[in-house]
Amino acid sequence: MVHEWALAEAIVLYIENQGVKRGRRLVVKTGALQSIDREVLEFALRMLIKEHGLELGEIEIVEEEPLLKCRNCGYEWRLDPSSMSQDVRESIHFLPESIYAYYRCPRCGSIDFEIVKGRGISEIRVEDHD
Amino acid sequence: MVHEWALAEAIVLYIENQGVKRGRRLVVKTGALQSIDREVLEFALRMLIKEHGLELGEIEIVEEEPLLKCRNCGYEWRLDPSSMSQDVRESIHFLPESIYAYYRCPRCGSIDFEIVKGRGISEIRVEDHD
Amino acid sequence: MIEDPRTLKAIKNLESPRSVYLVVSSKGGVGKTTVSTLLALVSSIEGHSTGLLDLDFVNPSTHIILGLDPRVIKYEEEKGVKPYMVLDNLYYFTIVSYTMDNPIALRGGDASNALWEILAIVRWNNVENLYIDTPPGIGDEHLDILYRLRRIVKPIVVATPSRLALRSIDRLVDILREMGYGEILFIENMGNGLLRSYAIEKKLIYTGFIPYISEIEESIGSIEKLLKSDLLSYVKTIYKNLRGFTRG
Amino acid sequence: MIEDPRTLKAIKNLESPRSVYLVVSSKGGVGKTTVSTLLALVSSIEGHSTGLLDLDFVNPSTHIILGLDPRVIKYEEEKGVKPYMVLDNLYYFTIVSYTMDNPIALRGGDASNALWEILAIVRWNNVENLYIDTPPGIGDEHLDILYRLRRIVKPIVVATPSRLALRSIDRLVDILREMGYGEILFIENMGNGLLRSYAIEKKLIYTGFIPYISEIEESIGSIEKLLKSDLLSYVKTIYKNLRGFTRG
Ligand SMILES: Nc1ncnc2c1ncn2[C@@H]1O[C@H](COP(=O)(O)OP(=O)(O)O)[C@@H](O)[C@H]1O
Ligand SMILES: Nc1ncnc2c1ncn2[C@@H]1O[C@H](COP(=O)(O)OP(=O)(O)O)[C@@H](O)[C@H]1O
Ligand SMILES: [Mg+2]
Ligand SMILES: [Mg+2]
Ligand SMILES: [Mg+2]
Ligand SMILES: [Mg+2]
Ligand code: NI
Ligand code: NI
Ligand SMILES: [Zn+2]
Ligand SMILES: [Zn+2]
Repeated sequence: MVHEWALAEAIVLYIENQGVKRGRRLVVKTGALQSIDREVLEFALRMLIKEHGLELGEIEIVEEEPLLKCRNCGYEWRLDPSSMSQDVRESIHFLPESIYAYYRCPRCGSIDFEIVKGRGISEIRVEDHD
Repeated sequence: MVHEWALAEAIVLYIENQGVKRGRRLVVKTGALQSIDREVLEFALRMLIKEHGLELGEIEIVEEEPLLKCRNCGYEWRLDPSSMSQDVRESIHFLPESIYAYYRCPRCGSIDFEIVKGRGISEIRVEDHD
Repeated sequence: MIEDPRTLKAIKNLESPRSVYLVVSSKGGVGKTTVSTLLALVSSIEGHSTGLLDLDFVNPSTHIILGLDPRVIKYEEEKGVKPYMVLDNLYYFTIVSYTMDNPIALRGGDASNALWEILAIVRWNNVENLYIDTPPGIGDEHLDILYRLRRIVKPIVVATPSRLALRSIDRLVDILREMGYGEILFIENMGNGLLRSYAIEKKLIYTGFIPYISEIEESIGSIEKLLKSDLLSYVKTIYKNLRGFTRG
Repeated sequence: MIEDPRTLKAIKNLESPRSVYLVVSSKGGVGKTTVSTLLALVSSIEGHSTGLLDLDFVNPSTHIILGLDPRVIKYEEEKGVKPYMVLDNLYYFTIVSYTMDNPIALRGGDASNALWEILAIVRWNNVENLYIDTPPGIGDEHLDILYRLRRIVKPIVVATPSRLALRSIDRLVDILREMGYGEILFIENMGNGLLRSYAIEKKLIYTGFIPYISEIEESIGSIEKLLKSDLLSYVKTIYKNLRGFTRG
């Protein structure tokens, strides 16, 4: 699942673009739907941070649990990616919207639901930066 | 501009649907983009409230100023419907999304902006209801 | 607000017509707009009070087929908005009268908002058959209508006998079934009846076909010519079949 | 977050190809998918490393034209996702490999999210010409790309010589102009060159036409047949004109 590298690059480009060069700690919030391999992501981040000449100290990756909400009946539910079949999980890992091909509202069967949270990278924060 | 009647009916159906029968005060927040005629709306509301057998006491109509935000450059701006030409204002009165046919981001010219608030009815609240 | 108050008013407005047909197809260019406009024309000349509602906001074209200048389309207000009377029996609503046919690009959320506003304010009372034209694909507008107005609308799927169109229809039909639509009406456009067996296999209600008629191009923009065109007899058959299946 | 971090990575990914063509049309069924697939095929057999990206999420069909089963389309990972090699020079990405061609209906916000995810993770390095197929209309996906990737993509407008299609193209061209697109490439499909004067009048770059060829139906699903089809010489001319105009 080394496409984590691309996500790491997006994160580093983002930090750079914000004009941030150094900081004590980098906090990244990822969505559990993407089943991101934290070690791979952290490794990629360290490499890229170095490559881009940034100094960011610690890296913390926080995973956000997925929350889904039906637009038809209003029902809210959680979904544990580790309960998915390997194929489906991998599809959703790459493209969280693949979920619409495999899941329905557990209460009313609706295909019209939204990923309220836990989809992808939702926060990138550099603490004590200058 | 008596299409306010249709909006009033939507409001009354909504209250009814919530199971509310009586209350001390009805507060309705409307968006200034719709240039709603408050007197007409209030009149229609009173008629329909009676027709539907509800008792709602006072009616307060609060108008929310429009706020627009460019999705291209991030610029935020306000728009005063009274500054619009008669035709444009009337179109937006009936269908606020008509704004996309006549307005652009004042900073970058983008057609891709959003109506952050002040579009249409955004709140219907019955105070002290039972 | 828990629910959009406009939904309730929309349901009320759309409960008046005996039949509300939603013309859909996940593929563009199959003739949704042509078919919905012609069906509305036929319905009105058959003596039934008829409505035509154009919900393709980014690419409204029913007025082009009818040959109507956006500036002549005006709506009266009476406890809402009254559609424009095109013919004695034909009532029409399109946003071009508000946008003056200026180009607009709507994101999904805006399209959904525009949809509910229109459904809530435009009144179709006294209308017997209402035909709704929709944009291609299955986007916010379709999801909104197909879920919230499930007990009201009858979907009409339009398809052409091409591989790409059929593959796309397969997907749409799957979705409509999942949504709980048991009766799905079907029109074959630019075909010769070949899709009847396809429709039967998919348990769709086959209502007829319209052949490819290149002269249609010359009739576009003139109601008079459309009413005299070769297409009309085919549309009449479909119209009758639609009525037959939805007499309920 | 102020901006979507994926945008920056997307720009980086799309800066590799010499030309990134965005095939658009506010009208469906004019041949966007057919044209983008054939252009990619021609580009690859002409010996150029070529990419084909299908962004029509609700109705993906490039794989049907290419005759590819969703199950055979697999992507390798290497600092991102590497597109699937269809032919020696042809690299391809479509979501059907993730959705297994199950039908999905996306609201605008979801389509936009899927778009940025794909543009951020799929790498097009070593690709010279990239052709992007898009859904009909002007929705979230188009607005996203046309604004954020303005310095990168070259829009190709596809139109057929029908009144409805041209009216719709007028609108699209107005929008592209407002967005700051000076060079708009133009392809006439299912026509005979009649639209050259239309294109010139609208200051579009006319790159050629493809006639209506009913046999195309039989070639769909087979690269071999497509490469032998009568269409090909027309597509080759267009391909060369596109390259000529975008040599920059
Ligand atoms: N039966 C037919 N024979 C010939 N041309 C047709 C027929 N039906 C539609 N067309 C043409 O096909 C094109 C697409 O039709 P349209 O109604 O706009 O489709 P949609 O609304 O599904 O995009 C238009 O140019 C129209 O004139
Ligand atoms: N030049 C052509 N001659 C004949 N048929 C064509 C031609 N180009 C496209 N088609 C057919 O027209 C239909 C619409 O084409 P498609 O590429 O799917 O359009 P779009 O992607 O714009 O919706 C398909 O059935 C396709 O096979
Ligand atoms: Mg149409
Ligand atoms: Mg008026
Ligand atoms: Mg297509
Ligand atoms: Mg894999
Ligand atoms: Ni991965
Ligand atoms: Ni009014
Ligand atoms: Zn539900
Ligand atoms: Zn702006």
